[in-house]
Amino acid sequence: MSTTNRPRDPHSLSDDIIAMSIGPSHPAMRCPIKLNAAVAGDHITSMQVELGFMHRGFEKMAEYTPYNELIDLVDRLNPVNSPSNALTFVTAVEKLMGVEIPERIAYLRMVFAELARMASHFDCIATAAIELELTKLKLLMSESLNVLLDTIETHMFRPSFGGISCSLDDNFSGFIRQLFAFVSSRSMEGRRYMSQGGIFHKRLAGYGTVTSQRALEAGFSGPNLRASGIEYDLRRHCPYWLYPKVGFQIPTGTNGDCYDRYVTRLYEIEQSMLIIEQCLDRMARLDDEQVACAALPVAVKPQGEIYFAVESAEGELGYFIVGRGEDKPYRLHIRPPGLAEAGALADVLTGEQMEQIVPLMGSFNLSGAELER
Amino acid sequence: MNDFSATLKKACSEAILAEQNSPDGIVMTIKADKIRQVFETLAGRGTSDGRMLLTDISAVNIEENDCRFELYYHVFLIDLHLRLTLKCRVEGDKIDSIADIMPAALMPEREIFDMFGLKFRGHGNLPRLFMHNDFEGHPLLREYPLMKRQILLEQTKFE
Amino acid sequence: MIIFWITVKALTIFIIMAMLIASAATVAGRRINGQSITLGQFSLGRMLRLYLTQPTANFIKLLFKENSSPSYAISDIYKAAPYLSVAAVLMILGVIPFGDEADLGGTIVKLRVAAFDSSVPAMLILLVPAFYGPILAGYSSDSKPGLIGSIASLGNLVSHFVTLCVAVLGILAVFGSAALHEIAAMQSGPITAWGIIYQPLGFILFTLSALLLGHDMPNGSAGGWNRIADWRVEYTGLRLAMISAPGSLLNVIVSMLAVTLYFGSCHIPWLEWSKLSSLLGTGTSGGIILMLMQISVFVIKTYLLCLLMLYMRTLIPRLRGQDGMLLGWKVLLPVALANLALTAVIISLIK
Amino acid sequence: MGIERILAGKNNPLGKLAGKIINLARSNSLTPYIFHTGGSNSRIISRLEAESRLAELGLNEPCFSPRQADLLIVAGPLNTRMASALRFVYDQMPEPRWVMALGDNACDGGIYKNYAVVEGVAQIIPVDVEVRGCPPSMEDIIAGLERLRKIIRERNLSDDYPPKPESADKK
Repeated sequence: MSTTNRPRDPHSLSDDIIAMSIGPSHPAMRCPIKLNAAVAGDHITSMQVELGFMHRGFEKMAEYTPYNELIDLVDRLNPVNSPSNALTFVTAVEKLMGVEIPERIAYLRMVFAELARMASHFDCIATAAIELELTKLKLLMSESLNVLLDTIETHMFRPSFGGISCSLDDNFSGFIRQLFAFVSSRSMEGRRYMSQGGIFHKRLAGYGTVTSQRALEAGFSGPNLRASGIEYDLRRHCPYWLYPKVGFQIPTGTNGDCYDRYVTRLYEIEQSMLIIEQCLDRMARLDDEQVACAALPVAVKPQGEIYFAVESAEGELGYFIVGRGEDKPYRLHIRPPGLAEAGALADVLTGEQMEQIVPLMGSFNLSGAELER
Repeated sequence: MNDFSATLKKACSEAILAEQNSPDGIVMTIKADKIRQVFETLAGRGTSDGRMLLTDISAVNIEENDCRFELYYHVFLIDLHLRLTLKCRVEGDKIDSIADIMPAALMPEREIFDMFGLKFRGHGNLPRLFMHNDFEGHPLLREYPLMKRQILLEQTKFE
Repeated sequence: MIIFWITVKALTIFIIMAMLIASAATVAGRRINGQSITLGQFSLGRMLRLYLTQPTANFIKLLFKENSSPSYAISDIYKAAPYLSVAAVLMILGVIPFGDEADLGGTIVKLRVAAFDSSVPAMLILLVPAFYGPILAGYSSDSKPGLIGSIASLGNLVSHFVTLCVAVLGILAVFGSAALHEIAAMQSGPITAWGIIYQPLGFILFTLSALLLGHDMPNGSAGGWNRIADWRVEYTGLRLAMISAPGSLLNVIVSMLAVTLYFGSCHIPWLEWSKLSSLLGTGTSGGIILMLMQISVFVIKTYLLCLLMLYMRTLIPRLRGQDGMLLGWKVLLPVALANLALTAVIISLIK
Repeated sequence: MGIERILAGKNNPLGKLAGKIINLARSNSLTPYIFHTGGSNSRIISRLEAESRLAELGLNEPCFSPRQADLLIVAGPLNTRMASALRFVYDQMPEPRWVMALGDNACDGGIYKNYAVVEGVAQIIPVDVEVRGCPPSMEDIIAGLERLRKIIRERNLSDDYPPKPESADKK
C-alpha cells in the first residue's frame, strides 16, 4: 500500500495520510477535473486541481475561422446553455460594429437567454439530486430540463448578426404560458423538497462555505457570488439588450454555503419566468412594422476591440474581440464563467469529507467545455 | 463617473498615459511597470467607493517590432456600475504579478503564461493551466502552427 | 433414500435461490427507482426477457470473462474475499425452513436442511462473515477509493447489525424458542398466530435496519460517490458476481427471515396443512403436491417482501456516513431495547 | 479454466456450439462504460441511460469502473491530455472488450481541427464501431449497436485464446 508516511501531521484526524488522485474521466463528476487529494481517514487534508482535460484550442481556431462560421462553433461550447454563448458573441460583434438592433430582436434574445438559464439551473439541481439519491426531486428537475431544451431546439435555429432566425408562430406566448404552468409546478414541488429541515438542507447546509469577502476576492460571478450575499447581476449593474425595461428581483443567499447556491438557482428560475412573460407582453404591444432584421453593413469586418459580458447561468460570460478589419477576428478571448470557481475549488474542498466532493463541485455548476474552451 | 477617474489620475498621475470612454466605462492606458502601483491604489481605495471585482485579464499577441504583448485588465466597480479596462503594452516577456493584491488574478495569469509564455514576476507557483507539463511551446502565439499536436500517452506522466 | 431426498432438497433450494437472486438483482439493476417499471410496459415477452433470459445471459458472460487481477494486489486475500462473502450468506439457507412436513408414502420428509435448537442465533452469527468480504476485498485490491469505501461501509454495517439482533430477540421472547422450525410451526392456524401481530414494532425495526445495513452495498443506486468508492472496483468476471452477491443476496435472505419470523413461513392463515394432507390422500403424489404448495407459498411471500424492500430502498435518500451510523446507534437501538423491555413486561404480566 | 481452451481447439463440433452460445450471451449482456469528455452529446448520454429500447438490445446499466465493462463508449472530442486517461481506462478493461466511438468528434475530431484535439479515437485505442453524426441521433446509435452485436456473434471462440497466451500485465 503506497501510503506516504510523512511525519505525523499534528492536527490531522488520523496519522497516516493517503495520497489519492480522483481521475479525470469520472462518471459521477460531470466535468472532467483531476483532483490530487491527500486524504486522512475520510477527510481531505490538502488538494490540487488539474484542469485542461477538455481544452479544445477554441481561441486559436477562432483566429482562422470567419465570423459567421464562428457562430456555430461558439454554440458547441456549452451543451446545456447553448444559446447564451451564441447570443453573446453576436451582440459583441454588433456592438463592435456599432449596429443597433430593433426592440423585437432584443426581446426575442432575452426570451431565449432566460430559457437557457432556467435549463442550466434545472440541470445543476438534477445532478445534485442524483448524488443524494432523491429520485423524486431528480425526476422533477430532469422532466422540466428536457421540456425546456426541446422548446429551445424547436423554436430557435441560429442567431445572426443584427437579428435572430427563429420560428415564432402566433400562439408562441400561449405555448410558453402552458410550458410555464408545467415548469413552475415542478419547481414549486422542488422547492418543497429543498426546504429547511429536509434531507437536502441537512446534507448540504454548512458545507463548502465561501464568505462574501472571499468570493469577491476570488473573482466569483453569477449565482455563486450571489449565494455569498453580494447582489451583483450584470443584467442590473451593466444592462444590455432591454433589461432595464423589465422588472425583476435578484435573489441572494445569506451564508454562501453549498445549500445556498442551489436555492439561489431555484429562486432565479422564478425570476426568469417573470422576465419572459414581461418580454412577451411587450413584444405583443410592439407595432408590427418593425423591421425584422437590423440594417447590416455590407460585410462583417469590425475594427477595434471590445469586451462585452453577459449574465449567463453559470456566471459572467464575457467576449473580448480584437478586430483588424479582416473577416476573421484577430483575437477572440472568452471570459469563462467557471474558471475562478475552479481555482478556488481546492481550498473550498479541503477539510471536507470525501463524500461531499460531488455535491460541492456540482454546486458551482462548472461546465467543462466552456471552462477550458 | 468622471470624479472617480479624476481621483485615480491624481493618485497615480505618472502611471496613466491616456484615457478615453468606452460604451459602459473607462479605458485607461498604463505603463507596464506601474501596474502594481495602480492596483494598490485601486485596492486601497476599494472600501471608499464601493467593492471592486477583477473580472478577467486578456492578452493579445501583437507583432509590432518593439513589444509582443498587450494586456487588458478588466475591473468592475460594483457600486459605481462602472467597467474599468486598464490597457498596457509589455516590452520583453516579463511583468509584475498582481496575484497577491487580487487573488482573482491567479487563474488568468496562469492561463496567459500557459498560452503566451508571458512570465509574471512574484506569482507564487506558475504551472501550466491547460497543457500537460512536457508540452513545448505556447499554443496561442502567432508562430505556433495550428495543427501541431503533442499527444500525452505515457501513463507514468499521467499518474 | 435419505441421501436422494437431501440432494432433491438442496437442488430445489439452489434453483429457487438462483432465480430469486437473479431476478432481484436484475430488478435492482434495472433501477426500479429511476425508471419505474409501470405495469403498462409489461408484456409477457419483456417479463420473460427481464427475469429469465437477461440474468442467464449475464451469468454466462461473466463466466467466460478474463479474470485479471491488479498486479500490486495481495493476491491470496484478493482471491479469497469473493468466496468468503458468498459462502457465508449461502450457509444461512441451510437454517431456514421452507415448509412443514409432508409424508410421501410412509416416509416423512421435513422441508428443511438443518434443524437444531439454536438456529436463530446461528443465523445471526452466519450473517457476520458476509461483512468480511467487503473489508478483505477493499484492503487487498490496492485501490485507495476501494479501501476507504469498504471501511466506511463496515462502520455502517456494524451499527445496524446490533439493532437487527435486538429486534430478533423480541420474537424469541414471544415464541419462547430459539429454533426457526419451531417458530415456523407455531405460526400455523389463525392469522393472530403470526409474529407480526405480537411484534409490529420489531418487524419495522428489523426491515429498517436490514435496509440500512445493506444500504451502503452499492446496488442499483444510480450515480454518486458511493458507486466509485466501493470495494468491488478491481474485480472482473465471476469474482465480480460473487463479491457483489451479498448486495442482492442479503436483500433476499433478510426477506426470507422476515417471512419465517413475522409472516408465518409457509402457512396460509386458517388453513392447517395436516387437514389438507388428509384431503389429498396419503400417496406419494398427494405428498409431493403438498410439498410443492408449501414451498410455493413460502417463495411467493419472500418474493413480495423482497420487492417491498427493494422499493423501500429507493425511498431512503443517501445519508451522510455519520448520519447513517448515528441513526443506527442513537435512534434505532434505544427503540429496539425499549421494545424488548416492553415485550418482557407484557409476557411476565400474562404469566 | 482449461475447458474453454479445449473447446476453443481446432474445429471440434462441441466447440462451435459452445462458441455460439457464449457469443449469444455476450452480445445480449453488454455493460457499457461511458468515457464522457463532455461536449455536445451530454444529452445523448442521459438519454442513452434512460432509453428502454436499448435494454432490448442487450445494453446493461452503465458501470462505474472499467474493470466491470465490456463496451467502452467514447463520446465527445478527445483532448491530447485526455488521451492518456483513455489509454489507462482501456488497459484496465478485461479481455473480450469492444469500443464504440460516438459522434463525429470522437470518430475523426469533427469540427475541431487544431492542436488540442486528437484526430479520432482510433489513434489511441482500436475502435470496433463508429457512429457518425454531430450529435448522433438515437437511430444511428441503435444501428451502431446492431453492427456491434453482429461483430460479437460472428466471433469464433479461438480469438479469446491466441496460441501464445499474452501475459501482458493488466495494471
